[in-house]
Amino acid sequence: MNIFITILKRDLLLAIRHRAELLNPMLFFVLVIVLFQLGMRAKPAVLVTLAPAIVWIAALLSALLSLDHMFRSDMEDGALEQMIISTQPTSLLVLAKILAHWIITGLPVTLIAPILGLMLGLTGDASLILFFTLLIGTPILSAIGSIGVALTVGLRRGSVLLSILVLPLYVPVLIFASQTVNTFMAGYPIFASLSVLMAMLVLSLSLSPWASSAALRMSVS
Amino acid sequence: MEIESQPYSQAARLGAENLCVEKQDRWLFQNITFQLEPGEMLHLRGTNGSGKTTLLRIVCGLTNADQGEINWAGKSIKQQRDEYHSQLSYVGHSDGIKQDLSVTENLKVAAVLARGKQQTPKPIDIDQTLRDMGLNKKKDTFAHDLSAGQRRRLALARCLLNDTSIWILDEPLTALDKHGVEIVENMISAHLHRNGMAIVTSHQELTINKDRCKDLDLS
Amino acid sequence: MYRWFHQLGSPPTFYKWSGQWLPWLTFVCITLFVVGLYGGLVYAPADYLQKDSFRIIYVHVPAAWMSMFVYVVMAFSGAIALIWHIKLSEIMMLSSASIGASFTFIALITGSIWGKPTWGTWWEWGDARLLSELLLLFLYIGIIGLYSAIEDKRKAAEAVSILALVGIVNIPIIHYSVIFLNTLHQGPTVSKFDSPSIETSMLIPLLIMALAFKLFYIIVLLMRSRNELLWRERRSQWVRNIIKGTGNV
Amino acid sequence: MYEFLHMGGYGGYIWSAYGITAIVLTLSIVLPIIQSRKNHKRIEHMLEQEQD
Repeated sequence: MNIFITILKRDLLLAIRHRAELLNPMLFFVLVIVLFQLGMRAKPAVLVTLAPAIVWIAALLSALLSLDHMFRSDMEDGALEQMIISTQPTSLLVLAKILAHWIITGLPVTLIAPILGLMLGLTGDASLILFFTLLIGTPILSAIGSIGVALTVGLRRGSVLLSILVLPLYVPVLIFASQTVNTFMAGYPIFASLSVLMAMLVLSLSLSPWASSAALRMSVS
Repeated sequence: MEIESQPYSQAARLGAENLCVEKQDRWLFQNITFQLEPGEMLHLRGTNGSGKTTLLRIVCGLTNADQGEINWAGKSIKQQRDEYHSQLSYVGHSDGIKQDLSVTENLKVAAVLARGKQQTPKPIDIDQTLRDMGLNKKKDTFAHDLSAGQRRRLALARCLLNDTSIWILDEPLTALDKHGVEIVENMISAHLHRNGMAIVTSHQELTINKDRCKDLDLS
Repeated sequence: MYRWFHQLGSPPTFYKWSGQWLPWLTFVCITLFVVGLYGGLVYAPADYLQKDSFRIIYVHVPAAWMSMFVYVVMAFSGAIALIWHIKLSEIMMLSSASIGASFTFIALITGSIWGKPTWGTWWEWGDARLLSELLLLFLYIGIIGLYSAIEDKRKAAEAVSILALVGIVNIPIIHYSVIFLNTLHQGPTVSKFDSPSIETSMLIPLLIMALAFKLFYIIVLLMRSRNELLWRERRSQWVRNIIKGTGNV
Repeated sequence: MYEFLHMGGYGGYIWSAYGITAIVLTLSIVLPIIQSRKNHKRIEHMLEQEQD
């Protein structure tokens, strides 16, 4: 357990020392939403129905954008090799890195999402539900994304391939999360889709560290 | 420069049997076999691109050879991955130092990676290791403020701190000044004296007593 | 049984055995195709609702089944290669990727062509089957892209088998989330693919075509595996004999 | 024969679907054959190089 906290603290420390980079995911998230509004100039009634999808696609893209430096810097300065030949199970280290990535990118996006939801015309409760779906959903994005990053970290120009590998796997999260908010706005109970989202979270947090560590061992070899 | 001198408890024979690695349609090297007894050092020589680094990474278990086996204490390392890695320290070309962490922070993370279960090493261990490596004045400076030679010594300090019986060092003397080279040579011979083993690649000659030193030329 | 499997595993025997089987397989496959096409296009009566446009199912449905089947075979042989390092199953996995992608592509195109007369649109977002077929195509593209992006082919094969395993876990999730999305819109659409409750005279050609597609897959798989095997073992003696000896396929 | 081609007004859809399928399938058969010939030539070339 000690190793998990050490790697987590180390990654957060490294992120804080690059304070400027911390803002990138949030700025990108807000910018994408603003672009949607400018692009559509839709009537408020239409905008509200699209709001969950817009916010979620923006969150998904900002997670995808910042996935790359989850392992990239460790790969370059040899820290990844040290992790793999350490006695600690690599999947525990990967889980720590996934959590660190979520705290750095997923959490800030989730925190400011309700405000943007209100901006797009969502009611207070709908924004709250949006916040919950993001709170549950963004860790899934980091977990699944870690598999794609681990597979492509060895490549010099892997980023386009990364999005082709990862986006199809993001589809279920996007569907269930934005549908949860839509069904809430339509007044139906949302327990079903929310629990499916929780199930996805548990599944991705338990399976993806194994797959990512196998992929890392391959990329480093 | 006093280094604890009791021998490593888990030192055991490390050997390789006819390792072969293929690289783009030709053999990088074929049928490499060597045996290393506790207390001995293998000096790996060879021209650039003759596969020295690949061989080191195979011994570390980072890469798999196309054919052949590495065995430690009589068993293949693939079956005893964790015990083998608990006895191994590897310093490669990219030395695994995070530029934005301070010297002590880097060593703390490296120590937890190696020890894991027990707590992080007591501060005096870190100070002792830094004093041995001549870095004690640089305790809290960031790694990116260190010179290349100091960074190299910081990477090598990991081997001392983690107290592992097998050292795999890839060009440990690069970027080191005369004083640095002397520190590293004393460190290695003390390590061999404690029944430790080392596999080293280096273009410069290492003044280590000859009877403990084996040679292997890949080119 | 194990001895046969182990013996098959050795490249020269696999090469010889597959060489003998290929002509027969091709012959049977061609006859199945001819019979299936005749059955589907001529013999089967026109559907009372969709009239003749339903005949596209004789190509669309087998391709859709095969696209899923090939992915499962790919992931399965990838897992074997990852765990037991059996070289032949690694080759089988790699040879299945492109044929699986082409089946998915066929299923997609014929599906949308069929959508036009029946639903009036080239692309029906509501249709769960077509959507998951599209995402399956992206999974295949990811696998082929990843394999070509990594230079060291042994590492690339390992990466592909990991991705295939991740994909196999995600396919049911993607499929049911698309159906979930679909049922929200307009209730359970009468999916034209639900299990063949259609008359036997329409059903038999469909099964023949499905068998023909399966055989076609096996033929292409064997051919690609033989090429890959020959190239990987090019310095070994048995390849030299083959090249010097017969010099043909 | 015309009746067969006309397919009750859906000829265009049916034959385009079957046409694309035929193209993709023949392509998947022809490519491995070409690759096999290419492999044979490359290996023969390699063997000759080794002799002289």
